[in-house]
Parts: sequence; C-alpha cells; structure tokens
Amino acid sequence: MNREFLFIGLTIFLGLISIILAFVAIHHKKLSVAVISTSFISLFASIIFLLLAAPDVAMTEAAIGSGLTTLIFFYVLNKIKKTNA
Amino acid sequence: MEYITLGHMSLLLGISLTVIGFWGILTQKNIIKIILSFTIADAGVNIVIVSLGYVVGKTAPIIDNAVVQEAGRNVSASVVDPIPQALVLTSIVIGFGVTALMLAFAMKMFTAKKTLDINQFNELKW
Amino acid sequence: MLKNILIALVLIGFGVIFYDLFMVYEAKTELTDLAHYYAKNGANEIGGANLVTSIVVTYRGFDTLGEVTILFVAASIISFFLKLKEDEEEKVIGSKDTTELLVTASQVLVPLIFLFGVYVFMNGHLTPGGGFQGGSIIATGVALMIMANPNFKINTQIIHWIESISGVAFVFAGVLGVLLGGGFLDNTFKGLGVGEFGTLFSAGVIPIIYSFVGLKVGAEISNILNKYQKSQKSI
Amino acid sequence: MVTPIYIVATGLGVGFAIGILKKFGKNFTGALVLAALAFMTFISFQWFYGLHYGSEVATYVYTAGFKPPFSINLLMGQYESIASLMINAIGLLGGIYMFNSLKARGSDAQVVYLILIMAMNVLVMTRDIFNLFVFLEIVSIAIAGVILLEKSDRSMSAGFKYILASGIISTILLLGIVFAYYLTGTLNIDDFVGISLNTYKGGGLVIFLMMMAAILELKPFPANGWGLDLYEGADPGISAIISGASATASLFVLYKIMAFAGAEWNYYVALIGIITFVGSNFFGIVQENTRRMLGYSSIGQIGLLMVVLGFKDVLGDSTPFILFGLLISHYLAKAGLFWLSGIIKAKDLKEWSVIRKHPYFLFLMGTFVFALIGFPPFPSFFSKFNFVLLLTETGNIAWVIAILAGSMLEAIYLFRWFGYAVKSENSHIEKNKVCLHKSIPIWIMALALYGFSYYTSLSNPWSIAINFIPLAFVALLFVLDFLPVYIKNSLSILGMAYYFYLVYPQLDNMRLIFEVIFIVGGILTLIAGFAYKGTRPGFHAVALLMFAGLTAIIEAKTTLEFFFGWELMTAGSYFLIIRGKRSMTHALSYMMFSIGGAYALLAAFGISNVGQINLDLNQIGHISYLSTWAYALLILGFLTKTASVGLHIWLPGAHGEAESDVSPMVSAILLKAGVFGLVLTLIAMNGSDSQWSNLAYALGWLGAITALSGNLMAVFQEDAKRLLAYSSIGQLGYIVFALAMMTHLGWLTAFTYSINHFMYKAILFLTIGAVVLRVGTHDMYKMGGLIARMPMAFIAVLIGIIALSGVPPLSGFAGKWLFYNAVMEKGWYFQGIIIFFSGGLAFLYLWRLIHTIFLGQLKDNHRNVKDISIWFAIPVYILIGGIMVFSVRPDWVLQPLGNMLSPFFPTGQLNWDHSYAYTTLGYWSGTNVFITIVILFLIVFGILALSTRKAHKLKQFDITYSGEKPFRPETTHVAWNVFAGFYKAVWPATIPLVAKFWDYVTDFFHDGAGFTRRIYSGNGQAYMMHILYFIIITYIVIIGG
Amino acid sequence: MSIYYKLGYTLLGLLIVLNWGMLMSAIFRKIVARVGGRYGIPYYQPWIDLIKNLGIRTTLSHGIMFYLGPVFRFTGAVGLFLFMPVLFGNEAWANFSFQGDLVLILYFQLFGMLGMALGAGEGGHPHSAIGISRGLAQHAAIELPMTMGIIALAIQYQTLSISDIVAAQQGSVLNWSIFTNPIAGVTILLAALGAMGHSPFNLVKAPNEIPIGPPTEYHSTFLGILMSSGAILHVMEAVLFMNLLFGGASNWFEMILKTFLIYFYSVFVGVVYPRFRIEQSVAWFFKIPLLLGIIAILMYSF
Repeated sequence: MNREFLFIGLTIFLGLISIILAFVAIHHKKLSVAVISTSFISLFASIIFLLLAAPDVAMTEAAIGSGLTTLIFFYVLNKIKKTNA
Repeated sequence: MEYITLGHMSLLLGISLTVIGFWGILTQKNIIKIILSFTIADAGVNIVIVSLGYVVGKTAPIIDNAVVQEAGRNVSASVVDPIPQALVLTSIVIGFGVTALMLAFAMKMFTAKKTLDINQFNELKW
Repeated sequence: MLKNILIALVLIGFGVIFYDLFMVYEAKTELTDLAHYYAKNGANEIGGANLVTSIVVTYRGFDTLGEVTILFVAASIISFFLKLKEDEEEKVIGSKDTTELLVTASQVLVPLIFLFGVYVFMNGHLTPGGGFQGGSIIATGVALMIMANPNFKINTQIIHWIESISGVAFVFAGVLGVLLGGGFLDNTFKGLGVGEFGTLFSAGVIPIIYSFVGLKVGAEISNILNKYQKSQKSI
Repeated sequence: MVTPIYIVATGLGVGFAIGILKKFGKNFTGALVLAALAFMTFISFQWFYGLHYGSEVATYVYTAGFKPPFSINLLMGQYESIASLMINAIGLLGGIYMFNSLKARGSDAQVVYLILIMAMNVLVMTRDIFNLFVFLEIVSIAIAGVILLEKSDRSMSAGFKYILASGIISTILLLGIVFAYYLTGTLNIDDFVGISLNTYKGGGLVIFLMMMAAILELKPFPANGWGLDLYEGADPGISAIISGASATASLFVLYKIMAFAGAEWNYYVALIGIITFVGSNFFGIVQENTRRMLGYSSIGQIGLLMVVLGFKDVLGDSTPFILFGLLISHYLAKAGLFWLSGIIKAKDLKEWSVIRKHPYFLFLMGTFVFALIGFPPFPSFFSKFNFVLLLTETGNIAWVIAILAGSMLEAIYLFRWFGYAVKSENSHIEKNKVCLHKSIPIWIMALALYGFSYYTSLSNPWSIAINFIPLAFVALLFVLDFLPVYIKNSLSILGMAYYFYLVYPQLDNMRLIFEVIFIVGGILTLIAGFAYKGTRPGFHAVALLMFAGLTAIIEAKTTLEFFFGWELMTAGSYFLIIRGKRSMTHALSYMMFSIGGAYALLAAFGISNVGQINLDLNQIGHISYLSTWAYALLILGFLTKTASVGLHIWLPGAHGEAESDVSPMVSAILLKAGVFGLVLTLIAMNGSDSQWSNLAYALGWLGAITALSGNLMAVFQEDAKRLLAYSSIGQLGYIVFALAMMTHLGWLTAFTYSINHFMYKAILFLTIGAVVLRVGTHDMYKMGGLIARMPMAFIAVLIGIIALSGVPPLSGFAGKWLFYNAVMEKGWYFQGIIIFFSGGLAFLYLWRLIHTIFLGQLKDNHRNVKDISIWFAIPVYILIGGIMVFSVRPDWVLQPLGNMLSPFFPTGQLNWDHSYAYTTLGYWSGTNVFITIVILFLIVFGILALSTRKAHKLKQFDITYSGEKPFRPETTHVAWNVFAGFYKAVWPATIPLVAKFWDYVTDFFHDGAGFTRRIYSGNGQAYMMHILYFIIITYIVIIGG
Repeated sequence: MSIYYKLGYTLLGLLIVLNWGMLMSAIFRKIVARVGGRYGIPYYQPWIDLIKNLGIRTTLSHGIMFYLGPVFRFTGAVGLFLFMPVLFGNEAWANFSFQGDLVLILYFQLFGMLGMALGAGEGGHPHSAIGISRGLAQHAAIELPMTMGIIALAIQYQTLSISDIVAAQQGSVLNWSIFTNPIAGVTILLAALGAMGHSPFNLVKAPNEIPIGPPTEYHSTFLGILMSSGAILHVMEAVLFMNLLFGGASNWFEMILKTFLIYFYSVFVGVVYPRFRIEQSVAWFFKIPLLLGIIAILMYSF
C-alpha cells in the first residue's frame, strides 16, 4: 500500500510538472524551448508508464516520443532557422 | 478518497494533457506549435489508455520464472491488463508517423511561403 | 475576442465530455475476460514470457502489420515529398564541421547502440521491448551517425533493402500462416511447437518476426531521418 | 475461391517489395502496382460473384490462428464484397488513369497509392474496432500523401488541413475505442453487437465518441471545410478515389458502428445526414470552381446515404436496394466527373464549354450529371423513388421535403454547370489533349452506369412493366447520330408511326386523344426537321427521348412507370430546349421548375402510396391519408408543366429561344403532358369525393389568372416566338380553368381546347419558326410586309390566329361557346369574364403578330427572302386541314369527346340534333354558321374582286402619308411598342411580379449561400474548431439534452 | 316557311336595316354640326356618298389582303344581322332561324374588326396601323364591362339565347332589363358608348382632324362597302342593346324608335364630351363601368 501511495504522489508530482511544461510548450515564444518541454512531457509520461506497470510502453515512449520525435522537430527548426538566416 | 488512486490520477493527467493539447491546437498560429500541441494531446491520450489497463497493485505483464513456478504459467492474478499496452504501442508509433508527416508538411509549407502562420494558408476556401 | 470566447466554450465543452468520461472510470481490481484469457493461456499458446509481445506479434499481429505499414507509408510520403531535385542537390551547402567529441562518441557508441537495438528486439518475447523499441533504438544510432558527420551519406540502397526484405518477410510469414497454420499471421505454425519457455528460441517464430519488425521499423525511421537530414542541405 | 486476406497480402507484399524492385524503373513498378490492384479486384469480384449468386456464404477470416475476440478477424459478406469490389475497381481504374502522375512522383507514390486502396479494403472487412482505427490511420496518412501528387501550394495546405482534421478525429475515435474496451473487455465488433454497450455505465458516451469519429470521417456539414479543400486541392484522380472509394469505406465504417450503437442513433445519423445533404448542396449553388463544386456534391450525396442508413429500420428490406442504388450512381458518376475534370482542365465552370470540342465527353458528362441527380433509367432514380415513397408512407413527410429540397439544390448547380458546358462560348479555349489511358476509365464508368441501370431496372420488381422499347430506339438513334438528317428524320418518323400503330389499340379513348397529340403531333413536327441540312447532331435522339417519355406517361399503369416517363420527358425536352442559341438560362429554369414539379409529384405519389409500394394509377383516387396534400401536390406538379401563373417564368424563354421546329414540340405538344396529368388527377378527385371543391375552385381561379396574365404579357412582347410562348401560357390557363370546373361541359371545353391549341399553336409556331429561319430574327419590328414574299406562311398564320382568337366560324369558337355555357352552368362568372377579357387581349397580340410580320412595309433586307420551307409548310397545311374539318363538322369531334366523358360526368351533356348542339342555355350549329359565313364572305369578296379586276398593284411606298410620300421607309413601321396607349392604361398589371419573386428567391439563395459559406475560411484551425463544435453540439443534443 | 321566302324576308330586313343605319348616321352628323353651330349635311348625303363610292372603279390595289378588310367587315355586319333576332316573335324576320346566341354575337363582333385590322395593315400606311392598335386596345377595354353586364343578364335569365332574354322582358315596360336589373343595364349602356364608337371614344377613327385610321386608306367600292357595313353595324349594335335591355321590338316601328333613342343617347354623350386619348378611355372603362359590372355579377352570384 505504501508503494501505491508513493506511486500516486509521484504521478501527481510528475503530472503537475507535465502540465506546467505543456503550458510552457504552448506559450513559450522560442520554439526550441517548446520542443524541449514537449520532449520532457514524453519523458515524464514514460516514467508514469513505468509506474503503471507498462515497461514496454515506457521504452517505446522514451525512444520514440521523447527521442526521435524531438530529433525531427529539431531538424525542422534547424531548417527554418537556416532559411530565415 | 475513492478517486485518489494511481489509475485516477494518471487518467486525470492524460485527460488534462489532451485538453491542453486541444487548446494549443485551437489557439496557436504557428504551425510548429500546433504540431507540438498535437504531440501533447497524443501523449495525453496514451496515458489515458495505459491507465485504463492498470489494475490496482499488479505487476507488468511479463512472466518471470518465479511466477511461472507458482501459477503454472497462469499469471492472470498477478499482472495488469496487457491489451491496452499493446494498443498504446501501436498508438505511439502511429503518432510518430503522423508527427513526422506533419513536420514534413510544415517544412515544405514554410519553404513555399516563408511563414509558419497557419492563417496564411487559406488559398482554398468557400 | 469572439474567437477566444468560442475557443473557451469548446474547451469547456470538451471539459464536460471528458469529465463524463472520467466519471466512467473506476479503479480496476480484476482483469477483463479477454485479458484474463491472455494471461492464462498466453504463455501456453504462444510461449513468450512477455504478454505484450505475444499480443502485439501474434494475437493482434494484424494490427502490427498495419502499424508497420503506417510507418512505411509515412516514410514513403516523406521520401517523395522531401525529395530534392537533381539540380538542387548540387547546391548543397557545405555543412559545418562537427565537434571531435561527437565524432569520437559516435564511432564508439553507434555499434553499441545497434547491438543494443538488436538485443531489444531479439528478446522482445522475454523482456520488455521488442521490434518497435529495438527499431527506434537502431534509428537513434543512425541519427547519431548522421549528426556526427552531416555529410555522411547513408547507403540508402541498403536501408531500402532491409526495409523491403523484412517487410516482405513479414507478409510472407503471414501468408505461410495461411498455408501451414490456422490463419494469416499464425506465427506458431502449429506443427513447429513453441519451444522451451523462457529461452531465446521459444515462442515459435515470434523472435524472428519481431526481428523483422524491428529491422523494418528501424529502416523506416532511419529513412525518415535521412530524408530530413537531406532536406537540411538545400535552401 | 481465394481468401480475401490475399487482398491485404498482395497489397502489402507488393508495396513492401517495391523497395527492392524500384531499380527496374518506374514503369515496371507502376505496372506491378496495377497488376496488384487487378488481382485485388479479381479477388473481391470473385467473392462478390460467389456471394451474390449464392455459391459462397459469408466467410470470416481469422488471423493468428485464434478465434475472436482473442484475435483480429475479417468478414467477407455480401455487402463487404460489394464495397470491396467498388474500392478495388475504382482503385484499378484510378491507377490506370493516374499512371503518369503517379509515375512522376516515383515508386514511393505508387506504393502509397496501392496501400491506400488495400487499407480501405481492410476498413470494410475488419471486425475489430482497434484494427479499424489502425487502418483508418493508414488511409488518412495515405490520403494526405496522395494529395501531394498535385504539386502546388494549394494541395499542400489542403493536405495539412486534412492531417490536422483527421488527427482530431482519430483522437476522438481512439478514446472511444479504449473506453469501449475498458467497459466491455472486448474489441470485437460482433461482440459489441451482442452485448449492447448502452447498458453499461458510460456506454452511451463511448458510443457517442465512436459515432462522432465515424460520422466526421464522412465530412458532415458544416464540419467539413477540410474535406472540401481536399476535393479541390487534390489531383482529380485522387478526388475520384476519395469521393468513390474512401466515401464507400467510411460509410461502411459508419454502418458497422451503427450496428451496435443502438436504434436511437439512427435518428441522429439521419438528421446529420440530411443537414449535410441540404447544407452542402445549398453552398454548392454558388461555386464557380468545378472541383470544389463536385466536392460539395460528393459530401451532399454522402449525407443522403447517411439518411438512408439512418432510416434502415424504417426501410427494412428495401435498404440495400436504395443504399446501393444511390451509392453506385454516386460512385460511378462522381468518379467519372472528377476524371473528366482532370482531362478538361477547366477550373471555372464556364470554361467547361471546351468539352464540346470532345463530343463524346459531353455525352459522358451528361450521363454522369443525370445519374447524379437521379434521372431514369439510372439506379439513383429507382432508389430515390423508393426511398421517398417509403418515407412518405411511414409519415416522414418533413424528411421527404428536405430530401427533395436538397436534390433540387443539387440539380440547380449541376444543370447550371451542364448548361455552361453545352452552351457557353468556347472558341477562346484550346482543346485539351486526351490520353487514351485517361479516357478509358471514364468510359468504363459510364458503361457500368448503363449496365447497372439495366440491372437495377430489372431487379426492381415494380419496374419490369416499364416499356423500354422506345428507349432502345432512342439509343439506336444516338448511335446513328453520324447519319444525315433526312435518314434520321425518316427513321424517327417511321419508328414513331410504327409505335403508334402498335400502341393505339391498347388505349382507352381519353389516352388515345393525348397519344394522338403526342405521337401524331410529334410526327408532324418532325416532318419540319427535313428542312435542316447536315447531321444536326443529337437532335433526333433527344427529341425521341422526349416522345418516349410522353408515350410512357400515356401507357403508364403505375406511379413508377408514370414518374419514369415523366422524368424521361423532362430530360428529353431539356436537351431539346437547350439546343436553342440563347437558351442556356431558360433551359436551366425550365429544368428547375420541372424538377421541382417532378418532386411534388413524387411526394404526392408517396403520400398516396399507403400500403402498396407501387400504386396503380387508378387507385390514386382511393387514398385517404393526407389526401388533400396528395392532390394539391399532384396538381402543383402538373401545373409546373402547364406553366400556370407563378410557375410560368421558364416558359417564355424556353419556348421562345428554342429552335424553329422545337418550339412547336415543346409548346403545342409537351404542355399537354401537364394537361394529361391534371386530367388523371382530377378524375381521381372526382372519383373519390366532391369534397375537393375548394381545391378545384382555387385551381379555377389560378387558371383564369394564368389566362389573363399570359395574354396580357403576350400583348407587350416584341419577340414573335415569345409572344406565342406567352400566348401558350394563357391558353393553358383556359384549359386548367375548364378542367377545374369539374363538369361535363367544362371538361369538354378543356379537351376541345387541348386539341385546338395543339393544332393552332403548332401551326403558328411552325410557321413563325420557319419565317424566323428565313429572316434570321425573332424581333417582329425587324420584319414587316412579308405577305408579298411569303403568302403561304401568311395564310397559315391567318388561319391560325382566327382559330386561336375564337372568332367564328373556325374551330376556336367551339371552345369559346362550350366555355361560356360551362361557365354559366357552373356559375363561375368572374373567372369567366376574366377569361373573356383575356380573349380580347388575345385579339390584340394576334393582330400584332400577323400585322407586324406580314403586313405593313417590307424591309429592305427581306426583299429577296423566300417563302417558308416546304417541309415546314407540309405539317402546317395538314394541321390547317384538321382545323377546317373541325370547323365544318365540330360534332365529329365533340360527340365522341362527350361520349368519352360521360362515364366521369354523366350529367350536363351536350344534346345533339344533327349539327345542332343544345345545352340548357342555348344552342349552336357550327356547321351552319360556317356555311353561312363562308357564303357571305365569298359573295362580298366576289363582288369586290370583280369590281376591281383591272386594278394594278401599287408600289410599296405608294401610299398617302399626311399628304406626302414617306421619304424614309423605316418610319413606315410602327410595330415597335405598338400598344403604347394600352400599356399606359394597364401597366400596373404587367409588372412581372412573379419573375421578381423568383428573382428574389434566387438572390436569396445565392446571397445566403455566398454569405454563409464564409465559415469555410480556409483556415485549418477554424476547421478543427468546426469539428470540435460539431462534436460538442451533437453531444448537447444527444446526451445533454 | 320555305327557305326562299326566308331568304327574301332576310334580304328585305337587311335593306331596312341598311337604310335606317344610313339615315341615323346622317342625323348624327347633322346634330353634331348643329351643336357646333354649322348647318351640316343634308339627310340624304349618305346615300349620295354610297352611290358615288360604289360607282367609282379603282385602278389601284394594295394586294389581296387589302380586299379582305371590307369583306370581313361586311360579312361581320351582315352576320350579326343574321344571327340576331331583330324583331321578336316574328317567324318571317327571324333571320335563318338563329335565335341568337350571346356568345356567338359577342365573338362575331370581332370578326369584322379582325378583317379591318388586317386589311388596313396591308395598306402599308403607318397611321392605319396606329388606328388599328388603338381600336383593338380600346375594344378590349370596352369588352370587359360589356361582357360583365351581359353575363349578369344571362345569369338573371339563365340563358344565353337573346330570344329568350327578349321573351322574358315581354308584358310590361317594367319587365325590361333596364328596370329589373338596373346595374347591369347601366354597365352595358356605359360600355355601349364605347361600342358605338362616338366621341369621346372615337379616337380610333378620328374622322376630321387628322388623316388617320382605315377610312383614309380605303376609297371607291371599298369605302362603299365599309360605309354600308358601318351603317348595318350601328343599327345592329343598337338592336343588341335594345334586345338586352329594352324589351326588344315586336314590329319595325318599335325597333326604329328604340334604336334611334339608343343611338341618340350615344350621340348626345358624344356631343357633350370631348375626345379621350386612348389610355384615358381604356382607364375609364376599367373604373366605373368595371366596378358596376362586378357589382352586377355579385348580385347574382350568391
């Protein structure tokens, strides 16, 4: 039961940060900050997946959601920056 | 008290992220931001799905040898629901594909008009 | 202003809908019948320790096929969408040098990453992970290679070959299921047996198929990354 | 039998393998893709064939070697096989059509296309809800990809909007699916059907989410801006796929989800469908861009199909017939049109005139347009007919009204478009290059359409009785279109004569009269066609199409046959009218009123249909349910054809601008179809009860006012043919009035008028038309003094106007005399006086007609003009002979007519004593009056002629003119504005209120649609907002409210 | 009675009507002249004109249609005589046993007009066309109240036969329609002003001031025939009103007296009122007479 409460607390904590990050992602003027925030949301989500006893999902989310997706975002940002420069 | 469970909390988080994502989709003018909002909403939905499969106090749906010895490979009493997890795997990959495609569009659209403002892409209308 | 009000109304509306959804949820203490079946018989029927893998590869293998297809379609679209014209390729800007550290790191890390990726999908039926995870790990390695040397050209041909062959193999395995087993994507090939539980060569052909999936996913994602990388070079 | 899983295996296997095979070149991969598509088509065809003919049963395909719900399974049943065949066939044909554009984008694009088609197959077959989601995503992504075949910024932004929208939709769907799993523990659709999801807590909400996603995939109005952009922005080949295949698959998805959504959803699906149908067609009318317009039409059609799905419980066994009839027509026609739009590279509707440079494409376009709107013999006709009938039968009148209104709107813009194609200026546009591989698929679609038409006609149990012989003859003439006029004309005349010979023994007297007017009249007017040279492309086929329709309504025994004929006639006459030089807009308004009228008829048939799907025409009289409405609608429908005031504005232009020999066909003959319909209706009303006197009374007033306004407007026309057209309105007003009296004498009057009007209006229109052919203008003030050049025409017109004006001794007076006796007997004095006054007005315009054309001074440019063509003179003089016979011996006509009417109106007959006709009010002998007057006339004429036998003919300008000779001949013509004085006195009555009213209606629709469609701002975000709002509002309506 | 006797009587009747018509027109012209302070023509002037005109042989022809004007006109006039009972209850003068049908009469009036219209048109003179157009327009306007009045009478007597209408008025002066149905009577009398074609409704012929209208084109024999048909028409129209409103006539004297009074009535009005323009006269008929006509019918339709 204690473990359960620990998990709940962790989820609430990560959840609150995620929500704040989501606001940041949407509102921050710098796109790179926004992309990184989103990447962190994915990362926290994968931790929450672990808490929810879903290691497979956690791995996938970490690799794809916070890794590759972010990478592609940066490709695009880079391209945009180049074109503007 | 009955709402303060791991499932409820993560479900709430998932729903919140989804709504925030929708909010971003509707308010942001920058196409990249819209796509970001989409990924946020996606993440939210994924969390929702996994939380629905959570069973209080059970372990990951992997049969380790200890369990096998006890239950004769029947692990139905000890694991969480594996199906939502399988679905989420699919969903994450789909989300990646869609995001990659959207970003490709965004990049091309930017090259075409040198802007990312979605309001500028309305040559088809009425 | 009106637009903001409208947006606020939409969000409130969705808030209500999602609230209703939320209220539907009750913390579960039991598995559903379907999950129960999988938990009970999954190991016996398929022979894999990882139930998620069993479901992904076998029970819902058709979904996985679709999933691979989605990545494939997305990669194909991006491929012809971002394709550079011949003359544009000439005007490629000479990319700036990368740091020594990154180059060295990539030289050391990339083989390791590849190895890890392969391990992940080969052991998908035993441990967490599988084709998707392994594939994306491999793709990360490819990405690292590209980052380390922006002028580095992936041998596209090889990627295509890997992608193509693993894809066809997946479909072929499915068709074999029709011919030999109990239906499309019947990976157990009833006669072959499922092997000894818990070992690498257990769970029928799951490891093989999941390897194909991993290779294919890796190749597809690498393909996408490659296209993006190439698109960087043109103006 | 190849298991359907090979559709998937083939699609994916070939798709994946192309990665290796691409080095063999794009042609090879393209061919490989086509081969794969062909194999997929073969598989689904095999299943379709097997299931349809019963050699196969619906089969589940299991994957992974486990039974559902543990694994995913597919189902290949009868409907699945049809949908799959449709998808694969259009995929194959589209692949052929787009071979080059796919090739241009490389093997990757070819693969995406192949996988798109494959995935839609799975959408149809899968029985697992999550699997459905996965393949829906594949379809979405693939569509977003194939949009890019068209390399433009427009298609790019359309694609992006599409991804955004489908992203939102799939989020909703996914939420619904996982919650469904959470609640029920299964993902299998068959399980959902079994367990009734509604009984779970929150089950309704879950269904709501899934239904919303399924419905949104169908692009419901107004949350469909992204869909429209898709249609407009994509390559036309892709638009065809989206419209044909994707819509079919999405509809199937909806069908599957509806299976477990619960019956209460049917209503909402139908509601959303009807809103979509009416809404998008409403916006369609202001579109100038072809593909966007077709997009609106596609969305509208899908809306209609949703209505059918929503009513599936009400329609029962007829659902598949109706659904597939509509779907097939839409599928074939829309694909064909989109493909055409890819060959005819005209963005603007008006530029479609270039299609005339490819006459066979014009034929294809016409086929598709008529199929879309639901004209016979296309499957959509039978579907719509049954659908409306069943809906009315079950009391869903409001739905019927909405469906008909939506169809009407759709017809407006499609026919406008077709009108542009047929008529507008095309010399400035260059002919498009046509590749064979692009036109073959279109031909296949059109042929399939005709094939299905034949098939549907046979499979519809009530249409077996339809007589297809005339239609076959029409088809023959169409095929022989390359032959010169004289051959086709002789062929037509012989065919009609032979058909008349075949048919006339089967007809009762009343029908025989109309058949004589239609067929014999048709033959007579066709004789005039010999005057034309060359091949006169298209004329004979469409003229015969009209006559086929006319004879079909005569022979009709059931409402379906009647409606079938009615629509054929409308189509034929539309084509005939649009042939005129400046008749585009008039043909359109004719079509609109005709369709509106036809829909009124359809609704009426529906109402009167209670209990039996295809009512015997004679049974209409025995209806009890909403019978006032049924009669009112029937009358309204027929009044549009008789051009009663208020519904007449199409007539002057349509008849006035038609070709010389077409005007008499549409005026003297076609209008009688409306009369025939009215006769049938009134017989039914009379047969049932006398409680309809109010309706008849209103009809009487309407007839009287029509007579007055038609004649009044005719007085002020400057255009000879328009004058005659307005005169027709007036004459038909008399007939309607006389019929409305519902007495023996009244009907006798009406029939007399019908026969007379046929004869003298044919004479006048033929002669004036022939004159117009010679002098090249319709404007009367540009003619004059033609009596010197055209005595033959003059005599014909003279006889014609004497007969028309009703002056004794010619046959027109018979009508007048009967008329007054009838009016006095009935007691409808005011109406009678209005009509008498109209007669006076007729005198005004008739004099003007003959005076300004034939009398007065000859124009300089007409000095060498020849008399009318002998081919026009022959029918004219035959008809004059008819008038003379009728005048000398009216009893020969009136006595049989009276006997024919006696069963319906046994009292108040004429009594005959030799040539004397007696009524309670007076008596009259046509023969004696004729003889007396002719004798007198000849005596006086003889005296005069004798006394001036030595006179010599004066020169043209040898006249007294206020003591001087006119020095400028033009001043001798006062025909322009000749009734100025009269006009000053009566001008308030000539304000075209009705035309203004209809203009106002048009403007209202146009402006309204133009304003409202601005919700489609082109902004992807706004579109997503529409989607979310659509969901919320539906939520409030369905769950909250 | 054999057909030949009948023919004889009819011809005789026609002769009487013709001469009476000519006399009346002479009287009319005399009255107008006297009112205007002139001496006027002698009473026998019409006969002189007629004989003169018939005696002249024209050498000009405008073509065949030009002939038809007078022919139609004359046929129309004589036909009117033939189809209407001039004297009531007298078999000899019953004119080919047509007891007279109102519808026939109403339409047959148009026969002559039609001929005139066509014939004058053939002349090629623009003014004749103007005259015709005015005549037709005015005629259409006159017909509306006229028909209303007549229909009102037909409703009253439930017959369309003139003979029956006359028969119904026998017995007493008070049985005349003008007394039994005064509104219809007044309507018809007002419309009759137009039908008789005197001022203020004679712009059509406009005899004096400007050379307009058909008579200016016609001459010689044509004019002779026109004159005689005009004389017959005048009488027959008066006879129509006499039959409808004033109890008909049972002998020639009564007929002459009544027609003279009717004729005089229109002459009297014509002398007093100036000429209307065509739109004025059309509008005039659409006001009071039309209103009266509506009332007349309303009285019997319920």
